[in-house]
Amino acid sequence: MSLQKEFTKGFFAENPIFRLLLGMCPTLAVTTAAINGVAMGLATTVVLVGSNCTISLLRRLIPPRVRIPAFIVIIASFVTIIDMLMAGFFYELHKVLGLFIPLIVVNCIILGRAEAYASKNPLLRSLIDGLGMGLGFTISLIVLGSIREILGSGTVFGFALLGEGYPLFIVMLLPPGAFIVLGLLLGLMNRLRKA
Amino acid sequence: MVNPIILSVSVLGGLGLLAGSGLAYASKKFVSKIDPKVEAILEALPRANCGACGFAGCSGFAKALVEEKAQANGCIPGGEGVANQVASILGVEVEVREKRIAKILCYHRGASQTQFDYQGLESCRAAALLFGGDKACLYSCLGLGDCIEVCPFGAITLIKGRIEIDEEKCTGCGKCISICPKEVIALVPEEKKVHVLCNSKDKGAIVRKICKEGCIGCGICVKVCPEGAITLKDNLAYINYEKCTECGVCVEKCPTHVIEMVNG
Amino acid sequence: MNLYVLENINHTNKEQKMKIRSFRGGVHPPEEKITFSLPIQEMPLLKKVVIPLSQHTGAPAKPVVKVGDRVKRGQRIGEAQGSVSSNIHASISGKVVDIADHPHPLGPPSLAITIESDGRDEHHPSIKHNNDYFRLHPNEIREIVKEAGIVGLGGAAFPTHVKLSPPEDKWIDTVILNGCECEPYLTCDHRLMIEKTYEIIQGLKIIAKTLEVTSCYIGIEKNKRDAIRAMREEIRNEANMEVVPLKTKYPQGSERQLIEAILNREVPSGGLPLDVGVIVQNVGTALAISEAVKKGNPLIERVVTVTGKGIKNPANLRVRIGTLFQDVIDYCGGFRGKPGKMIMGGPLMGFSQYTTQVPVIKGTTGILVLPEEETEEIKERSCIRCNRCVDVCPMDISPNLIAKYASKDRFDWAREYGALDCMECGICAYVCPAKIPLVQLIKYAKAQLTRVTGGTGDTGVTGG
Amino acid sequence: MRESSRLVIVLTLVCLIAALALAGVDRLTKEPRLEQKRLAHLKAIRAVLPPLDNDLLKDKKEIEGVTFYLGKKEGEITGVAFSSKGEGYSGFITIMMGVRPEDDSITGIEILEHIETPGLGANIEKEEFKNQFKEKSLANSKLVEGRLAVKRDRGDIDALTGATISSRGVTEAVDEGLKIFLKYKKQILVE
Amino acid sequence: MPQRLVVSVSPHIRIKGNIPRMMWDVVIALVPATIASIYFFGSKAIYIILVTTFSALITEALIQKLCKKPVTIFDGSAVVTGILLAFNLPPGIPLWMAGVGGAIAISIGKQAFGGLGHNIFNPALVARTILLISFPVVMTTWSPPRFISFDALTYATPLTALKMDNILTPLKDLFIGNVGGCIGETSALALIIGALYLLLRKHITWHIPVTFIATAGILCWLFGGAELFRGPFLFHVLAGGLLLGALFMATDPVTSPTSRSGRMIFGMGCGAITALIRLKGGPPEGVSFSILLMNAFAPLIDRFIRPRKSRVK
Amino acid sequence: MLHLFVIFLSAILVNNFVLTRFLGICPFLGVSRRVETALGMGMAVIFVMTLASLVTNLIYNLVLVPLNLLFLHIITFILVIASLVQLVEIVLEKISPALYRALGIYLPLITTNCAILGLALLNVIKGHNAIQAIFFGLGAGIGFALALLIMAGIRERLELADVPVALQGAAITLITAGLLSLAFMGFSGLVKL
Ligand SMILES: Cc1cc2nc3c(=O)[nH]c(=O)nc-3n(C[C@H](O)[C@H](O)[C@H](O)COP(=O)(O)O)c2cc1C
Ligand SMILES: Cc1cc2nc3c(=O)[nH]c(=O)nc-3n(C[C@H](O)[C@H](O)[C@H](O)COP(=O)(O)O)c2cc1C
Ligand SMILES: Cc1cc2nc3c(=O)[nH]c(=O)nc-3n(C[C@H](O)[C@H](O)[C@H](O)COP(=O)(O)O)c2cc1C
Ligand SMILES: Cc1cc2nc3c(=O)[nH]c(=O)nc-3n(C[C@H](O)[C@H](O)[C@H](O)CO)c2cc1C
Ligand code: SF4
Ligand code: SF4
Ligand code: SF4
Ligand code: SF4
Ligand code: FES
Repeated sequence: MSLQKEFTKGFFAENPIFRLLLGMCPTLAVTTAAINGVAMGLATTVVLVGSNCTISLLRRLIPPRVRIPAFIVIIASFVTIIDMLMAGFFYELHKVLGLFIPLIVVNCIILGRAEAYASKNPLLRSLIDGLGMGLGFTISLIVLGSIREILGSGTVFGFALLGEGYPLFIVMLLPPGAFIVLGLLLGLMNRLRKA
Repeated sequence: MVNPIILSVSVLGGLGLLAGSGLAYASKKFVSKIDPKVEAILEALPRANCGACGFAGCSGFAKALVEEKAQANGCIPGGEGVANQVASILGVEVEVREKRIAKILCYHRGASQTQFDYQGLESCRAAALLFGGDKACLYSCLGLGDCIEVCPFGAITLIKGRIEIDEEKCTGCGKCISICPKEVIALVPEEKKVHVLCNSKDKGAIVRKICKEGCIGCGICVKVCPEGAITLKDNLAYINYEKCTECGVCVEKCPTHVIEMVNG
Repeated sequence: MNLYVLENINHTNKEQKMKIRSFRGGVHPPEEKITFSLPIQEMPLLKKVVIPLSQHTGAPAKPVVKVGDRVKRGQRIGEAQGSVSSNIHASISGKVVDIADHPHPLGPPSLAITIESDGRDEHHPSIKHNNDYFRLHPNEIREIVKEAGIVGLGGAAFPTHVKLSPPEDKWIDTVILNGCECEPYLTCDHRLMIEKTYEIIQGLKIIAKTLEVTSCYIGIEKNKRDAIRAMREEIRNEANMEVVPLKTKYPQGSERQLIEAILNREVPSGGLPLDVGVIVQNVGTALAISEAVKKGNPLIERVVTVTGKGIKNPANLRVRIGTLFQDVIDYCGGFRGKPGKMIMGGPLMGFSQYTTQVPVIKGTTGILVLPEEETEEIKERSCIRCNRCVDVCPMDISPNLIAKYASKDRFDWAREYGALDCMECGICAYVCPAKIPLVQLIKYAKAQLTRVTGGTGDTGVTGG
Repeated sequence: MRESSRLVIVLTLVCLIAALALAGVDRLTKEPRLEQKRLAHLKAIRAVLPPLDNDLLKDKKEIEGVTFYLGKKEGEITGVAFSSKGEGYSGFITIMMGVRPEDDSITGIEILEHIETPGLGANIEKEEFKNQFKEKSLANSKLVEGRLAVKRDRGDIDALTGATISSRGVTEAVDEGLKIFLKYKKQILVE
Repeated sequence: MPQRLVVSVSPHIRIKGNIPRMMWDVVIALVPATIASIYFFGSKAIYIILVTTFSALITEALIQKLCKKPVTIFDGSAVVTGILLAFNLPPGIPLWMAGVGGAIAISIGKQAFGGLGHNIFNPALVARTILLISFPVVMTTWSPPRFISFDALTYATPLTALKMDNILTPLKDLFIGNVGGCIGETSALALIIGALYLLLRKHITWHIPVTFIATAGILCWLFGGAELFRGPFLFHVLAGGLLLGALFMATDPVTSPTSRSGRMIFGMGCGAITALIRLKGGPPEGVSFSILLMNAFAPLIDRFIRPRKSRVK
Repeated sequence: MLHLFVIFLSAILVNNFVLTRFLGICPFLGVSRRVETALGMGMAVIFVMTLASLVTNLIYNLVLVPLNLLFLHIITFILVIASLVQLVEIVLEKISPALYRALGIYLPLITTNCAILGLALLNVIKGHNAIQAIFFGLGAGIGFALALLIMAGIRERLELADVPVALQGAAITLITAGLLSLAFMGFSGLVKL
């Protein structure tokens, strides 16, 4: 696979959310607004790239039997770092994303990529893979966040899009809306892929 | 207060030490129990234990794979790479041999007259339970398309009321053959062009009455075939594909035109 | 019809006093017994009969005559093969003209012997009255029943001698005569019970003696008041016999339901009546046994109800086995209007036929012709889970789910929900408002299941 | 044995490195994190108090578990800020409120924490809703059984449509707060 | 061959009833309540019913076209859904919102699952609940029925009046329907007449309505008062959507369990959750939520409570 | 006592982990295909969640807080949970092979799942003590198991439904989860935390 393909595969062909159905919890939980999607996506991307690179570098040193614990420690370290940085410099966002920043540790995308990819591929490829997957994840979060934000609050990235008096579908901001919109989006993707 | 760096290093180091030795102990203790194949597959899997495969974690999936209860591409995070690895571990080596494709041995997929109005399920297997189906010819394709549903490659379609198999798409997996209640589908070598497209083992007189395109077992083809590739059994002509040279004489001579030359 | 209804009303009061027993589930479709008051007529001798070699549950008989042979009425022309099988006899005297595949009412064409009548109807010398029949040893009776080719006349045509020879380890204590005739339209058993009461009870006594049982019941639906009366009259001196009036409800005549209604015993799933110590025989079968044991007559004729709106002159006919449906229908004045469906048996369990060239066989209880307007295809819709099918199913299974699983080729699930317990009585499909062909789907599932256990194909179900 | 010890060593090493890195980052970000927290808190306090010129972190008093922040302008106490709680629709609503000691009236409220339904109860964060409490005091409001109340309960607080319960919660918090303030007023104001 | 005959598997006779007939029977059963709603809420009620019904029908037709399925809008099921949805809407709802409701009911509630017979949740209630949490203000603003001398613009339903303001509405008004509420739920009398018709036609059985109403009523009687056994039993039975829900919506065969005992469990579950929400929960009314919740349990109930012979591993 | 009950009930109904908090969605989607599997997984989750809630809470309050090592909480929690699950697996296999066969196979799935780490973190956020942590863990586990079981029941039925092709699989599962969560909103405001 060419490097470029490696990079873009996460956008559509192997999109972690729409195709692989991974990392659903943050996807559903934080996408009440598009900006949250950006933040969550980027945070995940940083962790993904960091852990992918580290693991790729260390891949020959770590014996198979302790692979998983070692990977988890590495990932958890990156997550803690991100968590602390965000708390220090992006306080508001950190408050909104709350619980879900630490939970990046258990996001299946990260451990999945670490195991399936980074532990078997050289540094550059692993980096690109992490970046591509992370951005694919981010894009999906933004799409979902925008839809929910428009319908639920009438804004995108905080900018009022629909005029005053436009009826807001509050359900979109609530858990049922998250599930239903994601479900319908998945259906749409399936249909597009067929067509 | 102790320096937090030293403290954290020692706490985490201790944890690592503990976990490491625990694992070392466990791996010694339990290593022999695991099926080496399961072990190997487990190595290939992402071990994210995400449950996306529908099994209880990666080891559950690995076990299921070895017991042939799961598909090699079942691991979603692993994607194609893992699927290929798993497949190679499982050793599903595809035998290389001449490609064969499925062919419906019934000229017009039901040229036979029907003898009653069937009401009921649109399924050949269900319809065949009633007097063998509505066709006067007991050997005819019923045209209700169970084979269409079962073909994993979408190779079979209903075109103008006739069942057609797309030779390009057919992989010769044989699923349609095992599902067809009338046993009217057969695997034939892909490159062979001449086929007897009839399945009727009825006597010629009966065939003549009920179907315009049926093999009447007259034996002319047997006589004219220069290679002696055709034999007659149960009032039906069979071509020996090893001997057939596709000269086309039989196609010309068959009085009911039931021998077909593809693209010819 | 009117008369019949009147009679019903007259007796309602007395009825209330009797304990009416029944089973769970079931329905009461319109009875349509238009021939209930018509005495049994004898069909005149015909030129030709076609006698299939497979008329019973089990292996087909082996022909023992050749084309060209002359045969006499009652002569054995097919020999039972294997333990569950039955002899076949010529039903007229004449010449064997053909032994070949012929349309069969229950499936694809199969081997049948065609006899052309010589018009004399001579009986075979083996047919002899036995005045001493009451001294016969049970085993001798079994031999006679077997020799006479008697099979159950209630519809399933199970060889009777097999039923009369229970395994050593089974203890049979009860015989039930089945006079329910719960299917709409059919009246042949009803007429027999009125016209041949004595012989039927004789047959019952023979069965009881053969099996050495002491208690006998005759189960009759309470809509056949005259039959109940006649039977009661006949057995008034018999201490161990009882006529049990039963609720008029389909499928009261099914043996499991009959046993549940009369004895409150439940035949286990997959088990047989003899597992609970019971043998059930149709009244016609009892008559046939009596005929065979007393008079030496093999089973070569039976009573057939020819009925339905598509028949000119409905009738109860005594018909020789092998008579073509065409001849029976012609005798009844032919079709009225354009026929839509011709059914062998009743409307709920009968088999629709595609040709009038099929012969009457031992299991032919009736020939029902429905006019075209009653056979229009009804549009099928989705199941709305109304549960009516489950409520009526006497076997307590879930027809709707079995059907759904069958339609998705998930046959092992169909089995889990009871597919193999289904007796195909048909009332689930009868009541279904969505008009789902439940019975066809269940039959289909059963066929696939038996095929699967035979070792072919997968069930289409994945693990996980 | 070599294999086993390698396991232990590698895992321990990874943990050690991780611990080192984390401790480092912790040290680096500790200040900013605390700062942010403080800032957020201060922002809320500032919002509910009239303009001030003192250091809030110094001028605070803790009485029976409640922290009172004293807002001063030119040495004069112009407002006291403290947090209070009321029961909303899904849980407790924590507010920060400012009271002017002169007339015991409210200088402003901010919602600190709540888990009300977005689009419904969460509208208590809207300015229109919060602003109606300004200048209110137990003395100048219509009290029902001695308490502040929403209009539906015959009081004079405008409830959010469709979120009476959340509005009641905030009202309750404000009422409680005012009473706490009155209770400790003397202690708070003595220097 | 002289005649061409039809061959099919037994049985060869079928009962007369069919699904469209059943659905139209439900529509007939809803007529009394429709009349009551028009009587009490005026022409607005007609408009709402028409809008939801047509929007349901159009959505159904569109989706079936899109999925290349046969269009079956005349089987009456979408009409039932439309009318029942309308019955669950307040009289003051803007018509466009009612239309959106009809579309949601059919698209998300029904066709997404495969159409008639395949849906897990009651489509009308799916729509009503989505509208409720999307537009809570509109959906809980009640205009009074016409025959009440009350000049306030907003008016409480009997249940909100009880929960928020502790006022008990007279039983007579509740029974006739002269109270505020969703347009179809107020008249107990009309609903009961319709339900009797359905019972008579054997489209519903007593199991769900009786267990539902009894459980909810008894629990409210037990715990709904100042002390035990002091709750207003009849009030709780007649108020709010309990009768509409228990008689017409919980009985939807598609979304309720099939066995009799399963249905009784279903009814009791609905009743218990309704009482829980009414007495302790946030929303003033719990019927819709309770039915939706029990809809979710229906497959499990069906799986574990089967007719005797069907056994599942 | 009442407060404990409120914590417990809230975790099951009002703030159901899966349906309102969005925790553990991956196994929720993955293991809800068959009722039996869901049941086994549910039981395992209840057990492990209760245990993990307690243990992480103890470690946090007795080790991390006194040592002022709060920044290590994520890494500690995940390691503790992983080891705990392994330990449970080994112990279970020793003392009750039957139980092990019924529940043990689901244990690996639990290790890396949002729900369990989320539980530990929520304990920290809410400042639960050990007893509260037990009730919270138990409630969360039961809530998870409940959602899983309901979903499995529905999905078994959906296998027989004519779901439009595009929506088949995860899409309809998510929509169903949405409607389920809609129904659970009826419990909102039931208890207050
Ligand atoms: C394989 C098989 C074996 C049977 N064996 C006996 C038997 O030993 N004794 C008996 O009384 N009936 C036996 N039966 C007959 C059944 O009890 C029953 O009468 C027959 O299946 C027809 O019943 P039906 O007309 O209710 O369908 C047997 C049936 C089958 C299919
Ligand atoms: C649904 C159903 C209905 C039946 N109805 C009758 C009936 O009305 N009369 C009858 O004699 N047998 C009926 N049978 C057949 C009986 O179950 C049983 O096989 C028969 O009475 C056995 O007697 P036989 O072997 O003498 O025929 C019915 C079977 C089924 C499955
Ligand atoms: C899902 C749901 C969420 C709700 N959330 C809130 C809320 O956060 N705050 C609130 O006051 N009312 C909320 N409610 C509404 C209450 O149930 C209640 O109807 C309302 O507070 C009554 O106020 P009203 O009289 O102003 O309409 C919610 C209702 C539902 C169904
Ligand atoms: C007795 C009965 C009650 C019904 N109740 C409802 C209902 O509450 N909501 C609804 O959308 N459809 C209802 N229907 C119509 C139909 O079953 C519904 O559209 C299906 O749920 C759609 O698959 C009902 C039908 C019947 C026969
Ligand atoms: S399954 Fe057989 S009979 Fe049916 S359509 Fe295919 S080839 Fe014809
Ligand atoms: S089922 Fe297999 S053999 Fe048959 S047509 Fe399809 S690919 Fe070919
Ligand atoms: S499932 Fe079988 S036994 Fe039950 S009612 Fe239907 S046909 Fe009769
Ligand atoms: S009777 Fe028909 S519609 Fe009703 S549950 Fe049975 S199969 Fe479904
Ligand atoms: S992201 Fe939460 S369980 Fe997978």
